[in-house]
Amino acid sequence: MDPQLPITNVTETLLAMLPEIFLFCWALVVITIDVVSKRKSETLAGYLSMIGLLITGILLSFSTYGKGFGNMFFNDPMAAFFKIIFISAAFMAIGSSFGITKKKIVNHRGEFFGLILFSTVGMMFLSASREMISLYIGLELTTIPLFVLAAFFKDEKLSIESGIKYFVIGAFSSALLLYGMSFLYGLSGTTDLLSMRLNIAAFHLTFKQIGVVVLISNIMLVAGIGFKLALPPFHQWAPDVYEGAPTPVAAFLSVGSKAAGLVAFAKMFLLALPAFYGTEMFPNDWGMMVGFFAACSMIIGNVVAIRQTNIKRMLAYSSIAQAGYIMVGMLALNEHGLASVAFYMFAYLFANMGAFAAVALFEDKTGSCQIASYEGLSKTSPFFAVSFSIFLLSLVGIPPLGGFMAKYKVFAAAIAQASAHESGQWIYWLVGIGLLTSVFSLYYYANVIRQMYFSKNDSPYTMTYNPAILTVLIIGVLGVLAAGLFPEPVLEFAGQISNSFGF
Amino acid sequence: MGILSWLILVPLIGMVYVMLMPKEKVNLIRYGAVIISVIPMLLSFWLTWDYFFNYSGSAAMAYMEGPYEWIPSLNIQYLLGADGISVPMLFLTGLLSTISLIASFSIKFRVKEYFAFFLLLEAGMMGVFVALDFFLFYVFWEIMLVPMYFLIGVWGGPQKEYAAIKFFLYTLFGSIFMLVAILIMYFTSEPHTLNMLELIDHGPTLSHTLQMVCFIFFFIAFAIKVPVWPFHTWLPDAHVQAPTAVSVILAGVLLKMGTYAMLRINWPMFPKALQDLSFWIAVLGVIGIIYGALVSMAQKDLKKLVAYSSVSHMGYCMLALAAYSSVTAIAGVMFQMISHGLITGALFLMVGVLYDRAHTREIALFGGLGSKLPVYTALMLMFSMAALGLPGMSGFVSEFMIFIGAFGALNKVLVGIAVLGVVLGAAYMLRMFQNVFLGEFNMAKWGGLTEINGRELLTVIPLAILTLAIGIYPKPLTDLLQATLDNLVLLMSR
Amino acid sequence: MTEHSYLIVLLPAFSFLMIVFFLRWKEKIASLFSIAMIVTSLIMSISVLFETIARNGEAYTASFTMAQLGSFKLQLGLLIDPLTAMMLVVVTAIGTCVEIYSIGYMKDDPRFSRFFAYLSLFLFSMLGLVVSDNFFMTFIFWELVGLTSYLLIGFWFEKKSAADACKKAFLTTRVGDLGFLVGLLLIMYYTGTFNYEEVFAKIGMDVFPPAMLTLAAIGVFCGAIGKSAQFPLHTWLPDAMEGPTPVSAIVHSATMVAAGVYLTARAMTVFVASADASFFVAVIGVVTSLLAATIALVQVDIKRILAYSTVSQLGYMIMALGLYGYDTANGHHSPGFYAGTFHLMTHAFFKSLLFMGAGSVIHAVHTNDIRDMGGLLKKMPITAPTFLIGSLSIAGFPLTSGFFSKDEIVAATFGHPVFTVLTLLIAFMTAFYMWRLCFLTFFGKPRDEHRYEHAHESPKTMAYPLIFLAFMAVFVGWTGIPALSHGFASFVFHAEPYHPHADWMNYIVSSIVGLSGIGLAWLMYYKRKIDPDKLAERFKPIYTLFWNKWYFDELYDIIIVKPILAIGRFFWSFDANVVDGAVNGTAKVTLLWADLKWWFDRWIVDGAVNGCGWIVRAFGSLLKYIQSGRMQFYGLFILFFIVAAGIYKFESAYLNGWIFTDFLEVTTLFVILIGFLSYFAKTIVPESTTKPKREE
Amino acid sequence: MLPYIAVAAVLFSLGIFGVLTRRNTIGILMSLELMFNAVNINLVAFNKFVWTDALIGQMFAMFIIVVAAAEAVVGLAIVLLLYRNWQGINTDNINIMKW
Repeated sequence: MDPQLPITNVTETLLAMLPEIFLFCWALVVITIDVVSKRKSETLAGYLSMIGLLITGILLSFSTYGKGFGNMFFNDPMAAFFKIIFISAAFMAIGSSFGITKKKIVNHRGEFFGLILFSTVGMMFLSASREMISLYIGLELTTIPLFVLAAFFKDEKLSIESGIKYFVIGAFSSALLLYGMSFLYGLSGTTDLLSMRLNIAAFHLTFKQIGVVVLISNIMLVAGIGFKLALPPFHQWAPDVYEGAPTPVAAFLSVGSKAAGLVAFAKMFLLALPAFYGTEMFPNDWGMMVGFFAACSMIIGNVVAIRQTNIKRMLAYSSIAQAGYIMVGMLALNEHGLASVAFYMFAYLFANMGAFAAVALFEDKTGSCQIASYEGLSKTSPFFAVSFSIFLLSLVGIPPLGGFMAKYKVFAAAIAQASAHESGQWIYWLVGIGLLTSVFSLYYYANVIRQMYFSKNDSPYTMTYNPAILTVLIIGVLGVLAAGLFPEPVLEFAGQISNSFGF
Repeated sequence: MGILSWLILVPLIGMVYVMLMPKEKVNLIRYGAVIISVIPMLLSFWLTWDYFFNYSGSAAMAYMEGPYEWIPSLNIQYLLGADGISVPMLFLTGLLSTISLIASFSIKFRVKEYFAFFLLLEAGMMGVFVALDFFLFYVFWEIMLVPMYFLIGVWGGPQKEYAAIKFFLYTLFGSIFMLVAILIMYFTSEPHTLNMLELIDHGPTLSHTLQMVCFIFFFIAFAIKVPVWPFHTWLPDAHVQAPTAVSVILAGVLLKMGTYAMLRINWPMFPKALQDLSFWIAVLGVIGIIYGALVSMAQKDLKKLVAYSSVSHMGYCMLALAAYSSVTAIAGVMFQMISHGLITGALFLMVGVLYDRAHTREIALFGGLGSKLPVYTALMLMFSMAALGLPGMSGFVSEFMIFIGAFGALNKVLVGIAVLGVVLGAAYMLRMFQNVFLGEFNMAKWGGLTEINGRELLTVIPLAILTLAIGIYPKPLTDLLQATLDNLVLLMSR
Repeated sequence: MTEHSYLIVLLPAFSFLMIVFFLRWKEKIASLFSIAMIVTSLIMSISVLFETIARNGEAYTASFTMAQLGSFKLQLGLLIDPLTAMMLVVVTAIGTCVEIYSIGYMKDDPRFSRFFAYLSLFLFSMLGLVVSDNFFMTFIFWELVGLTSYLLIGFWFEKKSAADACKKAFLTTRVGDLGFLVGLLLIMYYTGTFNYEEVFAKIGMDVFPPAMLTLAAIGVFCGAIGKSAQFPLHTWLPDAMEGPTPVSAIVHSATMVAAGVYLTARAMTVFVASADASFFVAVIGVVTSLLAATIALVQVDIKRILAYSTVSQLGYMIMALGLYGYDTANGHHSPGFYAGTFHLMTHAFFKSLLFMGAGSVIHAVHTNDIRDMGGLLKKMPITAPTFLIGSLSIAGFPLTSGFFSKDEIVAATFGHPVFTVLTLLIAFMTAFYMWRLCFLTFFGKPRDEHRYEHAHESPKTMAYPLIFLAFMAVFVGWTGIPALSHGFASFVFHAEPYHPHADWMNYIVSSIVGLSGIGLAWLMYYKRKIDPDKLAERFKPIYTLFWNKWYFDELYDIIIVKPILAIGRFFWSFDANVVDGAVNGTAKVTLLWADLKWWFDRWIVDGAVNGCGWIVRAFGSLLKYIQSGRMQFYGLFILFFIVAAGIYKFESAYLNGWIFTDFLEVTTLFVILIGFLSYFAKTIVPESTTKPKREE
Repeated sequence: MLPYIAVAAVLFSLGIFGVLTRRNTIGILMSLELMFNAVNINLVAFNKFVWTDALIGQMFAMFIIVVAAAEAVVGLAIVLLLYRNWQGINTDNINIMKW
C-alpha cells in the first residue's frame, strides 16, 4: 500500500493506532491484575505481558500504512519494521526477567512489566511519527519508564546510581535536543518534518545567515539523539547504567532504546535535515561529523571493552561499538543505507537480547557478572554455552550468523556510497576503521567463549531454565541463524524503508 | 542436489548425528563420524575419477549447481562448480578429513564436541573449494574459523588459548580485506554481481588503481592463510598447539585454501596488477623459502620444525605463483599444494604418534630411536626424504616443476637463491632425523616406547602410497590439470 | 636383450622390495635372493655389452613419459651406448662381488637383511643413473644414490661418527646438486628439453649464449664436484668411510663417486662447447688430485688412505675429461675422454679390490690404524697378495690395468706442461702412499703382537671376490692396450680412435715414476733407510697441514655451518621478537642480540596479535578512565564535544575547512581528545575512591 | 524577539552550568528545569514574533511543561531513593560504578 495515502477520518486513524492503544491498555491491565491478585503469582504478570505483546504483534500485522492527525501519526514501512523490533525486544526482555521477578522484585512485578510495556508503546509512537512534537513525546514516553526501570532495585546502590545517572544525563540531553528543536521551529514555523525541510531550504535561499542557527541546532540534535544511541562521545552513561540496572532492563536499553534513537535520528536527519554531500545548500553536512562520532564509537567501544571484567559492562561497550556500525549504515545515503540500518537492528536484536538473556540467567543463578565466573560452563550447561557463543559470534560478525549478514549489508551500503560519490570517499576510512575494530572485538567476545570452553575445570554451576528464558534463548538462536541464512524476507522489508524515505 | 552439495551436506549431517548422540557413547560417536566422513571421501574420489575421464579435456566448470537465488536483494546466489584446480583439492580434503578423524581416536575428553566441530570444519573446507559465488565463498571461508578456534582452544597444547585466539584474529584480520575487495568488485560491476566467473571478466576492466587495491586486499587475505612471510607468525603457534589431527588439517587443507583462492580469484581477476607485482610476490616467496628453512633449522621442538618447514614449502608455492605466465610453474603450485598436504600431513601424524608415546617433542631428548622403532623410523625417513624433495616422491616433482617454470618466467637470480632452499631443506630435515633416530639409544629413558600401531599405520600408509605414486608417475595429475591451467594462464596473461 | 635392458635396472629394485616386505626375517634367503637378482643383471649387462659391440656402438634409446604439460615433458628413458654398456658391466660386476663379500663381512650383524636391501636399492639407483637418457632422469637417480649412500654410511647409526658422516655426505653432495639443478634449469630454459641427444643437437644450433653455456656446464659439473668428492666438496668422502667396508668398496670408490665422472663424460658435448668450463673442470680435477694425494701421504687410517686415494684418482679422471674438452674446443685432438672413462673402469676394479682387501684386513685385526698392523702377509695368504696386486695396479706397475689407463691420462696432458708435471707428481705420490700402506700392513714385524696373534684369513665368501677382482685389476686394462688397436678407445668412441703420440716414451716415463714411488716407500718403510718421523719433524708445518687435511673441515665449520645455524637461530628469534612483536620497539631489538634465547622465552607470549593487542589494551586501559563514574563529568564531556563539534562545523562551513579537512585527521584528533580527557579524569578522581565497592 | 532568545540562551546556559556544577541532586533537578524553561521561552517567543498564524510553538511548550513535570516526579523519586541508600544526596559519593 502506498505509504503516502492519507487515512481520511479519525476512526480509521485510531484503528491504525490500535496496536499502540491496545498495548497501552494492556499495560494498565497487567498492573491492575497484579495488584488485584495480591501479587501472589510469580509469573502471571510476566506471561500476561508476553501474551499482550504477542497480541500486539498480531494486531500490528493488520494495521495499514498511512497517516493521521497531520503527520503526527505516520505509519510507514519504517514504523512497521521497527515496531516489530520493539515488540520483540520487549518480549525477550520480559522473557528474561522472570528470574529477577521471582526473587528480587517481589512486590512490584506488575509495575515492572507494565513499565516495559509503556516504554514499548513510547517507542512505537516514536517510530510512527513524522512530526517533532509527537517525536518528542514518543521519546520521553520511551525514556521516563526506563529511568524508573533502571532504578528498580530500590535497595541496591548500584541500581539507584544507575537510575540517577541515567536520569540526569537523559534529562540533560533531552533538554539539549529540545533546545535544538526550538530553533528548528523558529526557522521553519512548523513541526512537520517534511515541511520543515522545505521551509528551511527556502528561508536559507534568501537569508544565508540562518546557517549558523541550523548548525547549532544540528549539533544539539546529534547530542540529544546520540545520548539515546549511546554514541560516543555521548555514551558515558551507558556502561554505568547497564551495569547497575536490572539485566533485562539493560538488554531492553541496549536494543529497544537504541532502535528508538535510530528511528529518531533517521527521522530528524534524513527527513528534516538531509545532508547533501558536496552541495552548498546550507551548512548541515552532518555526515562527516556523525562519521567522526561513529568512528570514535567503534574505536572506543571495542577498545575499552577489551579491558572489562564485568560482562554487563563489556556488553555495554559492545553495544556502544555496535551503535557505531549502525551509524556507518546511516551515513550511506542511498537505497541500501536505511535498509542496512534496519536489518542490522534486526540481527542485533536477536544476538544482543540473547546475550543479555544468557547473562541474566547466569546472574540469577550465581549472582555474579564477572566474566571469569563463566569458566567451564560448557561442560555443565552445554546448551547455555552453545547459545551464548552463537550470540557472541554473531556480534563479532562471523558468517553464517545474522551479525555477519548485517555487517555485510552495512558495509556494502557504505562502500556503495563511497564509490558513487567523489566527496564520500572518506567513508572508505570509516569502513576501514569499522572492519579493523570488528577484528579487535573478536578478542573480548572470544574471551567469554574461552572462559566457557577452554577451561579444564568444570563449572560449579549448572543452569536451569524456566520456560520463558528458554523461549528467549531459542528465539535468539533461531533468529540469529535465520537472519544469517535466510535474510531475504527481512531484507526486502528493509528495502521498503529506504524507498519510503525517497532513496 | 548435485554431488558438490552433497560433499558439503554430508559432513553437516554427520555433525547433527554426532550432536544427537549421548555424550557417553564415545565409540558410537567416533566410528559414526569416521563412517560418515568416508562418504564425502568416496564422493571426492569418484569426482576425481569422473572428472579425469569426462571433463578434464576442457577448462569449463564441471558439476555446476545453480545459480539458485539465495538472497536476491543482494544478488547473492548459491553457485557451485569444480574444475581442474578444485578437484584435486576436494580429493585432498576428503582423504585428509577421514584420516584425521581416524587419527583423532586419541582424543580422550569431550569427544562429542570434538567430532562435531571437526565435521563442521570439513563442510567448510569442502565449501571453499566449490563455491563460485563470492559471498558463499566468504561464508565458507569464515565458517571454518569457528570450529578451528575451538579445536585448537579446547584440545590443544599448553599455550592453546593464545594460539587459538591468535589464529582466529589473524585470519579474521585478513578476511576483512577480502570483504572490502569483494564489495568493491560488487559495486563496480555492472550489473552488480558476486558471481566469480563473471567477475573474472570484469576485473581487468577496472581502473589500474582499483585493480591494484583489490589485488592487494585479496592478496593480504589469502597470504595470511598461506601463510606468506611476514604474515606467518600465527602458523607455528597454531600448528604446535593444535592436536595432531587438527595440525594435519591445518597443514593439509587450510593452508592450501590461500593458494587455491589466489589461483581461483586473485590471479585471473587482476592480471595487470599481477604483472606489476609478480616480482615482489616472488621475493616474498623466496624469503619465505629461505627464512622458513633457516628458522626450522633452529627449532628444538619437533612439531615446530615441521610447522616452520610449511612456511618454507609454501614459499615455493608463492614463487611459482609469481611465475604466472608459465603453465609448468602453475602446475608446480598444484603439485606442491597436494604434495605438501600429503607429506606435511603425514609428518604431523608421525610426530603425533611419537608424542602420544613419549609426551614430549623435544628433539634433543631423543636419539637412536631407529634401533627401537624400525617401522616408525622407516616411515619417518620416507616422509622426511619426501619433505626435502627426494626424487621418486611428490615433493620432488613439484619443486622441480616450480623451479623449471619460475626460472623461465622470473628473475633468474631470484630463482637461483630459491634453489638454496633445497639444501637448507635437506639440512634441517637431516639434522632432525639424525638427532631423533640416529645415534645412541637411551634404553633407560625410552625403553618403553612401543612401535607404531595398526590404526596409526592406517592413517599414514595411504599418504605414503600417494606420495610415492605422484612422485613416480605424475602424468595422470598433469593430464587432469592441463586444460584448466592452460585457460588460467591465458586469463592471467591478459 | 638390449630392448629389455630396463630389467637390469629393475631387478635390484625388485630385490629391495622383496626383502623389505617379505624376506626381512629370513636373512639367508634375503641375501641369496639379492645376489641372484644382481647376477641376473650382470649376465644381462654382459649380453647388452656384446650386443652393443655388435651394433658397432650405435646407441639404443627408448623412453617413457612421466608427466607432460604442453610441450614440457618429464621423461624416463634408456640410452644404451658403449659408455653405458661398459658402466653397466662394471656396476653389476662389482655389485655382485660386493654382495658375495658382504655375506661374510656382515655375517653377525643384526640388520643383515636390511643391508642387502639397501645394497639392492643402491644398485637400482646406480644402474638407473647409468642407463638414463636425459638430465632429468639422471638427476632423479643422482639423488637416489645420494639417499642410499646416506642410508649405507649411516648403517651403523648408533655410532655418532656414522650418524654425523651420513648427514655430512648427504648435505655436501646436495650442495653440489644445487649447481646441478641450476645447470638443469639453464639447459631447460635455453633448449626446452632434457634429453641428452636433443640437448646436444640444440647446442650445435647455437641456442645458448656462450656465457650461459659456460654457466650451465659449470652448474652440471658442480653436481659432479659434489658426488665425486672434488675440491672444494671433497671433505665428505673420507668421513663416509664410517660405513661398512663393502659399502666403501662399491659406493664410495667404484661406482657412486664415479658417477660425477660418468656425468661429465656423458655431458661431454656441453663441455666441449665451452672451453672455459672445460678448463675449470681440468683445474678442479688436478687441484683435487694433488690435494688428496698430499693428504694421503701422511694418514694412518687404512680406509682413509684409500678414500683420499679415491678422491685423488677421481680428480685424475676429471682432469683428463676437462683437458679433452679444452683441447677439443680449441680444435686439438686429445685422448682425454678415452683416458678418463678408461681409468674410471680400471679404477673401479682395483679400488674396490683394495677396499675389500682392507675390509678383510680390518676384519682380521679389528683396527683401522696401519701403525698397529705389520707382517700380515703370512697370516693372510689370499688377502695380502690380492691387495698387493691392487696396489701395483694403482701405482701404475707395468702391464697392470692401472698402468695402461694412467698412461693415457698422462698422454692427455701433453701440450699442457704444468698439468703433465703435476700428473706425474701425483702418480709418484700415489705409488708412494699406496706402498707405504702395503709395507706397513703386510711386511715387517708385527707392531701389535696381540692383534697379530688373533689375525686370520677371512672366510671364502670374502676371499673369492678378492681373487676375481685381482684378476680383473690386472687384465681389464688390457682391453686398452695400443697393440690391440686401442680396443677400448675405439669402442667408447665408436668412431675412429685418436692415437696419442709417443706411446712408448710415455710408458717408460710413467713406469719410472711409478716404480720410483714404490722404491721410495720401500726405502722408508721396509728398509728404514730414511726415517719418516725425522722427515715429518723436519717439514713440520707441511706435515701438520697434510695431517689435518688442509683444515678444510674446520674451515667449513667456521664459514658455513656455524653461520647458517646462527642465522637460523637469529631468524627464529627475529620471528618471535620482531616480526611477531613489531610493536616492542627497536630498543629491544638491540637487546635481542644480548641473549636471544632469553628474549625468546620472554617474548614468545607477545605476538603480533598480542603486540597489537598490547597497544589496544593499553589504549583501553587509558580510555576506560573517561568513565570517571561522576555523572556531572559525563555531562561536561557531552558539553565539551558539543563545543568541539561546533568549532569544527563552524570552521568547515564558514572558514572553508582550512584547518580540518581530512576525515582520519579529525577522527584521530577526537580520539586523542578523548584520551586526554580520560587522563584528566584519571587524575582528578582521588585514588581513595577508585576502589569500586562492586562485587568482583 | 532577540531579547527573548537571549534570555532563553542565558537561562539555558545557567541551567547547564547548574547541572554540571551543583553537588546537590535537587539543585541539579532545578537546573534541568531551567533548561526546559529556556526551551519554552524560545518556542513561545518564536511563535509570538515569527510564526504567529498557528499556535504550534505554544502547544509544544505545553507538552514540554507536562513532560518535564513527569520527569521531575521520576527524578524526585530517584532522589528519595538516593537519600535512603546514601543518607545524603551529594553527587560526590555517587560514583561506585566507573571504568
